Amino acid sequence: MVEVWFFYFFAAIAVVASLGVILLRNPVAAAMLLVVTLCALAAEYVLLGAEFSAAIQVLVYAGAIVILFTFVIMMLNLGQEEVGQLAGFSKWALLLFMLGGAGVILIQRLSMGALPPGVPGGAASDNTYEVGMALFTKYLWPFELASLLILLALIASVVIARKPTFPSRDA
Amino acid sequence: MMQLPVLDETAVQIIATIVKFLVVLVGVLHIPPVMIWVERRVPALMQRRRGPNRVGFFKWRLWGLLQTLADAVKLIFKEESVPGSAYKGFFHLAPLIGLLPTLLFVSAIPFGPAIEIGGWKIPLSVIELDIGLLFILAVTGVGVYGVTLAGWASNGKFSLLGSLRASAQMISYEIPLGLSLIPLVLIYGSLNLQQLILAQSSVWKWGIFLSPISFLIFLICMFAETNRAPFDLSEGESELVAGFHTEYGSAKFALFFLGEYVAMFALSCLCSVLFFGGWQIPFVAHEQLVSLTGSVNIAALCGVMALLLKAAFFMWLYVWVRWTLPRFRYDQLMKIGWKFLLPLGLANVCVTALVLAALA
Amino acid sequence: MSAMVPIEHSLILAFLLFFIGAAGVLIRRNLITVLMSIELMLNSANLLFVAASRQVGNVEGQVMMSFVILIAACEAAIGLAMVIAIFRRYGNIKTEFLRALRG
Amino acid sequence: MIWMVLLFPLLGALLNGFLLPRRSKLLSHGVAVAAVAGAFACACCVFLEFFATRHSHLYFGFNWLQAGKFTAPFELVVDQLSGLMILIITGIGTLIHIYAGGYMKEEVTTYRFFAYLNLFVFMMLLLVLGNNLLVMFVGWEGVGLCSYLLIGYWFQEEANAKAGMKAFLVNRIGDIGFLIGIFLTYKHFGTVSFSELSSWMNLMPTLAEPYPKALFWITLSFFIGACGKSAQLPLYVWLPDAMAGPTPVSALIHAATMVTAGIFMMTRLSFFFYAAPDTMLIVACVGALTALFAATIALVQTDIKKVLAYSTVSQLGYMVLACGVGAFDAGVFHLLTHACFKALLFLGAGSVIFAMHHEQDMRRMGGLRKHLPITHGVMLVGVLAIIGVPGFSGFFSKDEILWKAFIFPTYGPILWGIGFLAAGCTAFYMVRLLCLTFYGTPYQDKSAHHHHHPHETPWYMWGPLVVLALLSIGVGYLGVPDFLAHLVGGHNLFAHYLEGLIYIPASAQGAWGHLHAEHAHELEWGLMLSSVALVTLAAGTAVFCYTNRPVRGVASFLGGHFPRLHQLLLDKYRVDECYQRKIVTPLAEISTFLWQVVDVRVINGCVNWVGYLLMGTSGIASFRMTGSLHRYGFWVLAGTVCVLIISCF
Repeated sequence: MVEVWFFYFFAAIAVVASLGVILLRNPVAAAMLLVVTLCALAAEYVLLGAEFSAAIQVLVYAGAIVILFTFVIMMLNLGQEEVGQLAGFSKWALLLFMLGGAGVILIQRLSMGALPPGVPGGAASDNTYEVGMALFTKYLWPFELASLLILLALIASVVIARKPTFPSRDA
Repeated sequence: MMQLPVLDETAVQIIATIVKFLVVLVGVLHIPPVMIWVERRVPALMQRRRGPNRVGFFKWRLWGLLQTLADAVKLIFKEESVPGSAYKGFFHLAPLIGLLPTLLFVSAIPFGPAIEIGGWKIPLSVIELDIGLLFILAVTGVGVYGVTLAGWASNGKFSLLGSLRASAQMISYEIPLGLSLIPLVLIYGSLNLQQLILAQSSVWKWGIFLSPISFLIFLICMFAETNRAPFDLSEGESELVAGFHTEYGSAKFALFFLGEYVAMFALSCLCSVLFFGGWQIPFVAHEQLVSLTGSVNIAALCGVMALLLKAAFFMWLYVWVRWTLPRFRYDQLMKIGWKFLLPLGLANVCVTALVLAALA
Repeated sequence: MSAMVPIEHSLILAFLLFFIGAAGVLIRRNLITVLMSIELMLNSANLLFVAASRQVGNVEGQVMMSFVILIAACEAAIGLAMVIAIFRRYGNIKTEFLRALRG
Repeated sequence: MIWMVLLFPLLGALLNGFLLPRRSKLLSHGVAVAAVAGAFACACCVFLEFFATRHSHLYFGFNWLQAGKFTAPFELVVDQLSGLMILIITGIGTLIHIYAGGYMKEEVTTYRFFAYLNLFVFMMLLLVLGNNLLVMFVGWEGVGLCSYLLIGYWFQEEANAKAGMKAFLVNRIGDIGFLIGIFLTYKHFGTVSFSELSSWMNLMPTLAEPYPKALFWITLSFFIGACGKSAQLPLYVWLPDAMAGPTPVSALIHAATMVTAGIFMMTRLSFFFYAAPDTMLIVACVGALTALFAATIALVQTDIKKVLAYSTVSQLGYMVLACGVGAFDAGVFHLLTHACFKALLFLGAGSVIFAMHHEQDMRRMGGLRKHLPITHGVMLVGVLAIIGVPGFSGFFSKDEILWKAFIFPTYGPILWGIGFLAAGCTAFYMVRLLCLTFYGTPYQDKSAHHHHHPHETPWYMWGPLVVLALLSIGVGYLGVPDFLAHLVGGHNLFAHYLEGLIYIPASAQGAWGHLHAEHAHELEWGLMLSSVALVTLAAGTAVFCYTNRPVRGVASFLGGHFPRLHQLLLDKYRVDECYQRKIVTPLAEISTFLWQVVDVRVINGCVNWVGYLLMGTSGIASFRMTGSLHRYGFWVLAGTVCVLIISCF
């Protein structure tokens, strides 16, 4: 039962922090809370027996992606957003949306009995090894394609973010 | 051995972990004073001067060892000043955020073989993980936030530039660092640090002999990751005053110092673990040591001493290099990272994999 | 980790995260925050993958989760590059300035 | 070996055009000369190999075009005709390349010049070596391109660029004829290969209709093509303007090789032409008229290169006349001798121009014999050769043509008469050229004083001239007419050499019986003596009129007594103006109408209206397109939620 309590604990952290991400006006604070959310989720992954996923979650998400966000925030020197920056129509949208979401969850909750029973002790003994085996045998081609994709993204982001060499249309 | 009936395995491990964490924390806190003393005495020796040697009790000078104590006291009691334009919360948090990952890093290091207390085997690392190496990489990745936030929260030009430099540098060198570890994982077949150490059972199986290029890359990245000379661009006192901690004083400044030295210590330990057999004493097998001393625990203590000695060598190397080599230019730094270390690391991984495949 | 956390818990958490992320996309005008909200949504998907992987007893969910992380990295890199380009063009990154789709 | 012949010039062109450093003129020149000389050496080997057996040989390269039953392999043929042609092209080409190095010494972009020149040699070789009409057409167009590029070599001056365009456009008309000829050939015979067509024509007598009407149109189309390339009467206008190019170009392309491509093509297809006597009559008439027409214009021209250009047109007229009267061997022989002496004349004129610092007006020359002794000597040889002085090559080839024209059954004597008159004119204007340039008193420029004296050209420029002069004398003896050769117990070597190639299809034997009939030698002697007499008379008149009396020449006589005739000749019969008024201007007006009204108003208008219509109506549908990303995102997500909710039930 300890695991379940740990799960609730980290889930609470994740939900609160992610609420902070979308509600705080300071983008750096939002980014930091995003890190907290990600780390809490990593802890959940450990609880779910996926150590490797937890590690790359922290390594890639917290260690690289959010750092990028922070960099951009710093580069553009985005301070506090002014008050009243929520999109005009969105109070209603938000309400409706949350209601809809809650409804879906409730319905989902009701229909949960149909889920197949879990495989007990399903977690692999050597999680990293198994993930590695799957990645490099069954998913080799997707893996290679993915690496190609990330190379393309690298080049594309350089091209997009580069200072334009032609005169701007407004200038 | 007497069995304590009230405690089950989990409880014992939790208690042991807490104890180990406290021990490590206290031990780590002692590193900066000693290191600061070393940093002042060693260059003095190198430059044929005396260095600080006066502070002491009456006539026991202790080679000036107490100088740093005096410095620490001074730092802690100094008035704190916070820039008016700073983002206050992050300004205060940043040193702690910077310190936390390094502490986690240290806690993943196995300082010795497991000891036995009351019949329970207690591993000598705060947290023993199957994916220790990945954990360490993840933690170093998060380590950038302290620096970044400190520079940003100070809201000053020098701080921001220093922090941008430092974080770009740390991110850049994380990649070759990670690449330099992959050959070792390939050779020893584990991500568990204790397993890695045990695999280096004899001197000739040490990482430095089996993968010397990895060692070279790791060594360079070690200096870059800690922002130490010759990669101390982020501080670059001649251009940026003090980089990301320009605005920091008093205890928070001390915390940054602490973070830097703990990071150095952690990386030194990791280097010893990966390339120099960890806690294993050269030419003496652990079993021999156990039979020689007659106790598992004493043998483990010897192992701990061995690891600390090896780490001490690298700490000294940090100081040595700092007072020997001039600082790189920023573009040179990036060039080394991306155009030299990265391709070298990739080639190293490929060659190691090919050799292993050929041998298998 | 012998005891199992029921998958329902993970599902609820994932749903919550997803709707929080989606709400973030809808209500924020700051493009960076919008991107971060998208990351939240991706993470909820990741959580589902991992939980399902645990439930079914193999690692394929985790493999998928690795791919999702990779896609997230690409998305973040290109998205942030576009944020920078937009900042150069308009001088800020508020979404109400991006009205090129207006018919 | 045959591939090396093609490869060398192509390699030279590529090297000079793309690969080599462009600063060094010596390098460009050296590479170009080496390329052509290498090709010449290989061509000699190929020719000797062929000459030993006298069997034409096919060289298959690769399968070039294939569509259904149609195939056009990249195939080369070496026989009497192409063997001779590659020798002419590479041999004279080498001499001209050597010469050009000196002539183009002051240019900046010599690499460009030599790249074009080498490319031309390659294309010309392709033209003559191809074994089917399509390969020949590639070469045909290729030489046209090179001609265009080289005429406009000094394109900084608009007139030169326009001359290039004119050449290209006029040739286009001929090329269309050629293309239609190819299409018709394929339609009727199902093949475009020369060897297959030739054997097909051998089978003709077995067919029901001995002279298919189609052959008339086929040969007429091909003749239009030949008219364009070989500057015959309606389409000759580009050649005089083509003199805008550098003089070595005029010598190589517009005198020795490219302009003879039409003659070559007609000779290649001689079996067709023999089988179409109607076309042959047209060909003969056009040739004879061109010969006289151009010669009369040349009488009064003052630009040294223009005179030579009209002379070339006139000489080409002779060759076409020869083809028209069925004497293809005589035509090819005149092609050979003309290549030698006209190249010589052009290069000699180039030397004069070079020495006079690009002065081309003969009225500003005179007395150059002292300054340019070698050039004078070789020019004299060239003039004697072209006017047909006995013993020089032109004598043999031209008289052969006139004789064959005379015995042509339809209007034979009339054709001969026209050619005879043209020969007289030729003698007159060539001697006039010689006198105005080399004899008499030097021209005194009153306005601007000339400080320089003309100097003889360097050895690598006069060397090729001497070689060409020797050839201009020597090659004539290859084709001594039978009745003269019989005096020393020989026969016409050249006709004998071509015997295997040119044959009259069995179905057309009847129409060409006169070619083999016995004729009285006295008649032949008489014609020959009369033309010699005419040449002597015309040359004497020219010497009388122009030596030391440049003002009181025939020009002034004509100008004085027949001012309108003189002006007509000076204006080149106003053909260009007529073309401009009757063809170019109406065409431009029609095109403008098509552009301004049909394209802009009608076609563009229709397309635009579709667009306006859509833009107008789309506003109705797009009122919800606010451009707000949030709204879009919201509806996407709301839709998703709806679908989820529905799917839960």
